[in-house]
Amino acid sequence: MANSSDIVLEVDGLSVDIRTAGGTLHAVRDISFSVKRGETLCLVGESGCGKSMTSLAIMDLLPKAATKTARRLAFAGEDLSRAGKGRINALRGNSMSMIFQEPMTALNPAYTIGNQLVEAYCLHKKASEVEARERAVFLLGKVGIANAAERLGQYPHQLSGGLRQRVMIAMALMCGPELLIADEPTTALDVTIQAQILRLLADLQRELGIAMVLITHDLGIVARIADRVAVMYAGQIVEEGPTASLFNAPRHPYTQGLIACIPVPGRTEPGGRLGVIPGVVPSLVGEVRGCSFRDRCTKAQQACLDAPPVRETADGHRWRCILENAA
Amino acid sequence: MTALIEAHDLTRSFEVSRGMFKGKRTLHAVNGISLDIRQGEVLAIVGESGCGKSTLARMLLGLLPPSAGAITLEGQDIRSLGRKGMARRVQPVFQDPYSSLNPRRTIASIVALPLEVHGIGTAAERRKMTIEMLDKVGLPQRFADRYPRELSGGQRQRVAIARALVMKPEVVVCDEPTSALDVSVQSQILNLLMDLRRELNLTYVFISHNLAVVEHIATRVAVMYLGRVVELAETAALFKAPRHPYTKALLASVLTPEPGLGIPDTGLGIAFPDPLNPPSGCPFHPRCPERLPQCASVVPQILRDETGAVACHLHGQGPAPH
Amino acid sequence: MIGYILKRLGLALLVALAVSAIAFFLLRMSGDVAIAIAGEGARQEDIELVRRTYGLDRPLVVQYVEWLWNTLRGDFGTSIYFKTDVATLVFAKLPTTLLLGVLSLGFALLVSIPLGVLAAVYANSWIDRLALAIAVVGQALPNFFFALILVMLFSITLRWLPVSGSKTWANFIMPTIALGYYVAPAFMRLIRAGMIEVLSADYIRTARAKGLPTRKVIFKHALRNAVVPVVALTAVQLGFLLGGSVVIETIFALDGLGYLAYQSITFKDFPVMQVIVLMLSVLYVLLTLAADIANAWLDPRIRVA
Amino acid sequence: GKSDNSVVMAYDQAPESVDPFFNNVRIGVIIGQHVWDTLIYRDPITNDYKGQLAKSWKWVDDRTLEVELRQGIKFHNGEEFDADDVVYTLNFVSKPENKVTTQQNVSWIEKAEKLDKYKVRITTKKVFPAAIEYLAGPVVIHPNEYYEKVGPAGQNDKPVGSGPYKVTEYVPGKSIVLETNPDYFADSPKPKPTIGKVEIRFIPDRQTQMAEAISGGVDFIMHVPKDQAEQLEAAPHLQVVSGETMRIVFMQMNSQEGTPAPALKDERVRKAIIHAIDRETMVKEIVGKGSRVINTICFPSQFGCTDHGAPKYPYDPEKAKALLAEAGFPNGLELDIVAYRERNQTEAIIGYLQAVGIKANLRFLQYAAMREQIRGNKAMLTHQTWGSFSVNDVSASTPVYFAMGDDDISRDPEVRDALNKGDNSVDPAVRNASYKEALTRIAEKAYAVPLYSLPVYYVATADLDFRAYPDEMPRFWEMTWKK
Amino acid sequence: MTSEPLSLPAAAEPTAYSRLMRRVLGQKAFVIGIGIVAAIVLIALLAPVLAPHDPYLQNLSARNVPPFWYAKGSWVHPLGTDQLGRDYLSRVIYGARISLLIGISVVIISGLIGTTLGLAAGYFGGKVDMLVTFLVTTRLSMPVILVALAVVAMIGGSLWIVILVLGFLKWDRFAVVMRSATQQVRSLDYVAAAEAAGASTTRIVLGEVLPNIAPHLIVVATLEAASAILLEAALSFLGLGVQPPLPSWGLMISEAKAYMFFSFWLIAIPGTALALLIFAINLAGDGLRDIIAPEGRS
Ligand SMILES: Nc1ncnc2c1ncn2[C@@H]1O[C@H](COP(=O)(O)OP(=O)(O)OP(=O)(O)O)[C@@H](O)[C@H]1O
Ligand SMILES: Nc1ncnc2c1ncn2[C@@H]1O[C@H](COP(=O)(O)OP(=O)(O)OP(=O)(O)O)[C@@H](O)[C@H]1O
Ligand SMILES: [Mg+2]
Ligand SMILES: [Mg+2]
Repeated sequence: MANSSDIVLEVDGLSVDIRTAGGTLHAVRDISFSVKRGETLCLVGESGCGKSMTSLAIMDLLPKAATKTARRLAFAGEDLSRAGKGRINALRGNSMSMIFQEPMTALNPAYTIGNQLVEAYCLHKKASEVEARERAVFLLGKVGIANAAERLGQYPHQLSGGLRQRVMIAMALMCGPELLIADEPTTALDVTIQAQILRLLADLQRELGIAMVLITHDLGIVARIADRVAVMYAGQIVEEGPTASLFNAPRHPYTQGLIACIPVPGRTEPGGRLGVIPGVVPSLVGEVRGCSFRDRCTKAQQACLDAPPVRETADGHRWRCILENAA
Repeated sequence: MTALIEAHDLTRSFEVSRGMFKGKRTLHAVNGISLDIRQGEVLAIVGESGCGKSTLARMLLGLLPPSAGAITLEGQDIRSLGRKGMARRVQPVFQDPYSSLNPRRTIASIVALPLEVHGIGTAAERRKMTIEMLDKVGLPQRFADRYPRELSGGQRQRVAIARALVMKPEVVVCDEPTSALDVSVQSQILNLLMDLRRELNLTYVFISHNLAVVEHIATRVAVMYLGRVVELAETAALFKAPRHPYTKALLASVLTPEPGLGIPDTGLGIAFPDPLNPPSGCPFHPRCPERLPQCASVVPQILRDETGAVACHLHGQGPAPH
Repeated sequence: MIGYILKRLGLALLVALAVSAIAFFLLRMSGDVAIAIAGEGARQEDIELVRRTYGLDRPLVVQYVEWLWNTLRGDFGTSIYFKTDVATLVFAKLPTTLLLGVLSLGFALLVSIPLGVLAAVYANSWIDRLALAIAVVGQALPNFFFALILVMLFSITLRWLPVSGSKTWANFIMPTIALGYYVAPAFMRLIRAGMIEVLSADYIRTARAKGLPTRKVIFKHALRNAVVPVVALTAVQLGFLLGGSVVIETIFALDGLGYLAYQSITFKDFPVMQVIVLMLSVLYVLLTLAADIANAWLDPRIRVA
Repeated sequence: GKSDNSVVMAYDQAPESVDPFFNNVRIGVIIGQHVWDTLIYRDPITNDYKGQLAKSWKWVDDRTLEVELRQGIKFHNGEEFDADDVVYTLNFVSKPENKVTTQQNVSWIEKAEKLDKYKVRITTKKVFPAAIEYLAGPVVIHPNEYYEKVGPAGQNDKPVGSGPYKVTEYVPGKSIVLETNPDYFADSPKPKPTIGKVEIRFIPDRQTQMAEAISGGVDFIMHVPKDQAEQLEAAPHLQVVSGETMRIVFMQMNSQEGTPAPALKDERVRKAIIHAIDRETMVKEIVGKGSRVINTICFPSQFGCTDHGAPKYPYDPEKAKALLAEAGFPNGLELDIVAYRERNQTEAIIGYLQAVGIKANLRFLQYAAMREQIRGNKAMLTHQTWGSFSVNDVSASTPVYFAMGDDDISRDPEVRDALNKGDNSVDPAVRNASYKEALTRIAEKAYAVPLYSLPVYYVATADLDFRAYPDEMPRFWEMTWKK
Repeated sequence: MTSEPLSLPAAAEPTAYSRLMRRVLGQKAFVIGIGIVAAIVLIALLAPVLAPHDPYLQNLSARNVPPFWYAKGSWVHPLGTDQLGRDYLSRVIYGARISLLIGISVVIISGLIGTTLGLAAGYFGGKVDMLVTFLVTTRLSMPVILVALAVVAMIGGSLWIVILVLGFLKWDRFAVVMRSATQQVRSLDYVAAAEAAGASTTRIVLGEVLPNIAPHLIVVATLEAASAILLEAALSFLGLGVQPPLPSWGLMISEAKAYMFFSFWLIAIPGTALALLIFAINLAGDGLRDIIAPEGRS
């Protein structure tokens, strides 16, 4: 394991419960991971598996109906679950920041982007408006926005989606964060723009040595950008490991199924049948015992009714399954 | 293969108001597209958001009258076919499985709607046909009397497909049928569509922005940019040798799950085009890495040849044949 | 912008025309003005005389066109009952009603904005329920009933406030409350609903993710956006208040447009009725235009680029 | 209040104009009598005529009246009163094109001529013995120079009269302030006022008026309904004064040709209706002190009014039902009733009718609308009141409704002939006999339901000393403070 | 192998009905509101059974008897009598009929007009929409109470005239809400799918659009019913509404206000009844709005 001082974010035993009319929904169930300085961890999984809840729990932005519990939730060694509201506010937007999925709605339509960019900087760095604007112009340039100074006076609706997402990135970088959480930052964008934005993000992250948690459901993005990958299913991390290892030798039946679903030119035959994962995601309301994937798993056994063991290989590739290798 | 549907110089514009104090502007969503859809093929239409794919699809379905140009179905203008006549031969599958099913109707009544409209069979016969159709798309009978909200996205999309196929149409226009679904469900639906095509001898117009899917499913691909078709070719040819710079960029942007390849550099400019203010000349020129001097002023004509068609100054000059 | 405003003014004109025609024919069709003018105890020949002298024996359309023509020239006619120039009469009463309208609106906003914000921020808590209760009770209490209760309480029992008249500012307290309390719930609901929606918007999450303190998130980022629809409602409600002050003005003997309207209705004073209805409709259309402009100012998405 | 020697009066209706010729509401008459003077004054108690602006008058012939004017009287603006004022005023108001509101107050005037500075001759259009009564009532005298200059509109803006009070402030529709005229002539039958200032506020809502009275905001209100007046009596600082008025209440029943309620053509149905209503109880319980039941359609004190020999129809619901059954309505019938004031009394009548099986649907209308219904032969039952303009003669009441005028909906030629005979005679005996004949026939045929006279209730601060008159006219000039 | 115990509860949600019921019952406000409304409806329906006396039977010698809780009151007239000696309890009970009749009839008339206009505007758009928008603006620019007062003053008040006048005046909110709801539904793919299936416009409007905007319709209807009842009360208060001796609550308040300073119960009883009904309808309407709101989102 790397030097523990390199660990920016440490999540241990995080659970998020949401009160709903139908009962308690266990959106995130006892997940643990950590991210080091300069590392990109991708959380991947299908819609509703708890990715966003995880990120919001870290940022303490959960909706009112949701409660989180964690054995440990530490940022740069400081336990966030014990920090007060003021402390969290001091960290948020300052040393840990976040980029949201919808560039169209994540900016306040009533204020200029300049106003929204400098807000956090003035607050956290006690900087003057002028200094903040300078930094904003600098960062807008960095994310590839030409004539940045003029853009500061524009309103979000005057920018295209790609530009807005760049503004969001610049905004997240304003205070020079150590941790950047990006929740599906490109899902709403076109493929060509997506490639540009991801490239930009990856470059900046490397350049600034930020620890990044990138959330996505797109295995293509994961494969190209992540250092490590955590695959979530029904609120749990079912498999986690270095990117290459995970893609080249997936251990969990779910991960395997997922990879087989995607047509890959050259690998899948055009017009041929694609791999499938039968069935649907289980309900997360109420207690889920045993392996949550078992009723969609072709290799399910009686033993799956109990909680599956966590298995681990030497290179830090871990998975939750009764089988050593499902393939 | 014979052309089943032909679109001649289709244009569709909308009057859009851009906020209260500004006047209306004309937006050319589809700008002079000529296409043929051949019996039994899967014609994919790809392009970025807002380039007019859905508008084109709605015109092909007869749901939206073109501002100019005409569509013929086996040589007959679709306007003369009427709503019912079109309905028997061309059917849609929409992108959003949530808004495409009436939440107040049961699954069976949704699927039976076209039969009812056309007055086919008795109620009992319709019920039987509906159940058969549901079975064909992989939905057990017990779903028949449920409501859409009780179904998952993939199941809903199956219902939509069942509704489209219950009248045994020849052409199915699928507007991004899987983009709202998770990958694990997407593959189920894609498999289903391919199976049904073989079984029922269907022709598909398949709209998507997912090039991996398109490559997997299509026989021919039309690439759209800002309301125009910029390139049209057989799938294999297009993916092997794209001719238009935009097609090239599009292909380069595809992120396949292959670790270690990193994020490609598409070389495109970031100036995202405003459809209300389309660039002069070739609409792609502000972003084009291979821009020529005349691109900014001259609209490239479409060049048709045996491999397909392309509209780019890099490929042939002069007016296209016909 | 200019074009838009011109278009809206054109609409106002069309609406005014429609309203004037509706009012004219509606009012004239069901009653004989001549009898109203001739008064109690008048004989048939007196009525006939009145009919002839006032030109009421001509076809309605002719009378309407003439009325319209005169109105366009700025001559609003003479009140049948008060015998004076309608314009003078109406404009003399307008200030009282406007004052009452603006005061009640102010009162309503003063009550509803804090209550609405609180209810939204503490949605589903007891604060929210209390605010809802206040709103629902406010809408359920007929304002005439509420006004009478106020009189009972503050004038008869406590003797704090004068019952009627418009001499001092104290005269306006009860009418303002009675009228304002009735429209406050609509504002409160709108603000609450708007705030709840806005508070769940992505950009609020963005603002919180920046580490902004809650107060700033609510007042800078949320309220600004939630308040946009309130402006439109304000215009509509002011129109409503001007028209709806009939009962309150009657009870509190406030000598405003509402009471004048009530009087002219009871006396079949058609010229006055027509002008009041016309004026209120023009006012309404202009107010909505003003609201749109204010909205545009508040919401940059609508503003001129 | 007593402390500042002023009275605040509240009234529910604003006059359309302060000029007495251009309004037809009671408050207009009240203001008119305070601000202006008439040529002749009728003593409200003795009903004797006295000279006011006139020193004396005499009928030269049937249609010519000569009036000698008092000298040395000044209008509020200093303008001197003389024959020109009288001539100008009478000639102005009698011209139809000047659109005086109540035409019958002035339409009898043919012309007025100046004989000399203090003498005028008035000619009536036809024989019109009631001219004196009108000259003592609605026909006030305007200052000619001022009136000529400003016209009725100016007279409304800044009223100028010669009466005991002058207008010091007037906000139309809201309030009017009257202050004593210090130069009021001493010989006037109206005494020089004690109350220094009278403010009349127009408060449309009766409850608001009551609330003001209770809270001391106003000192004087009138036309208070019986129940409310009795309740207000309980307040220590208030007093209630009531008295009978000449206003009679009755119901017409449309029995003319083409009536929408053919049942009313049947005498038995009409009689049943009269029998159904307990007038005695109504008077006692809801109409109030000062009211009395009437049996013929006129006010008892009016010349020619009598119920001797006329059949009376006591309250007898059983008989009413029997009559209805006899007339072919054993299961009752449904009728509309139009009314325009005293709604609670109409409601009580409806209740009584309901009890004998007549379902009466109320159509409560403005006076004008009601009259339209009646004249258009669309009314069935009408709940009417008539004040005879305080004229103490049957010619001012019964003929209006029974001499085949516009408002006659029984249209019996016999009744008409008898009434006309009375109206056109100067012999009191002939008149009495003719009116009696008419009134008796109306009662026999049960053409109308005679109900009762209306009282008027005043509620005032307990300090004020005043009395109620049948003409519903509070006279501030004679009011004083109690010691 | 798919042995039973291996299956997990699917994420698909419970049946529509049970979910709706849960949401309905979760809405305490709605339950209370609908409960009170139901009670008042029941009282109205059972009026002849429940009322101790004939509501029209007057007794001038027993006027303004106070309710039982006053020293002078008695159980013969539990809520006392009115100014004509009619039993107040019976009149209040029968008054529920009038108020409900007004609320329901007005909503039916105005709902028909407004929904038709709103549907047409939302579905066809373009010129039709412009025309309807113009009509709505014109209608909105005329204050309801003034126009209603004027019209009633001229033709004379009666129950049916009040209902007709209010019905023809209060369609604006229906039109506005139905218009935007229709616009929203019209742009959804299931309408396009029905079109593509060849369904006629009538069929689409009635079969696809109307059922989906019905919840909004119901919410508007409840709120409009409440407002119609209030308006009738205001008209009656000004003496231009329903005519006596009909026991409308508004009319009772109007008649009782003359006695309010000394016999407060006379105004308090119908006032409370009216406020309670409006309160309950609004509560139910609000609750309904909240219940259907999430459905609209999805
Ligand atoms: N406010 C909420 N109330 C109730 N349930 C919620 C709420 N927000 C999220 N959930 C549920 O919590 C679970 C996890 O949601 P989450 O948003 O974390 O999923 P996700 O993996 O981010 O999905 P997506 O890819 O769609 O963003 C889901 O089942 C979702 O339905
Ligand atoms: N009814 C309409 N009124 C006005 N503009 C419209 C309308 N329908 C489509 N447009 C505009 O026409 C252009 C093309 O729209 P279209 O929906 O066909 O694009 P698309 O390629 O299907 O995009 P996406 O991938 O986002 O579905 C867009 O700019 C859109 O805003
Ligand atoms: Mg589309
Ligand atoms: Mg003179």
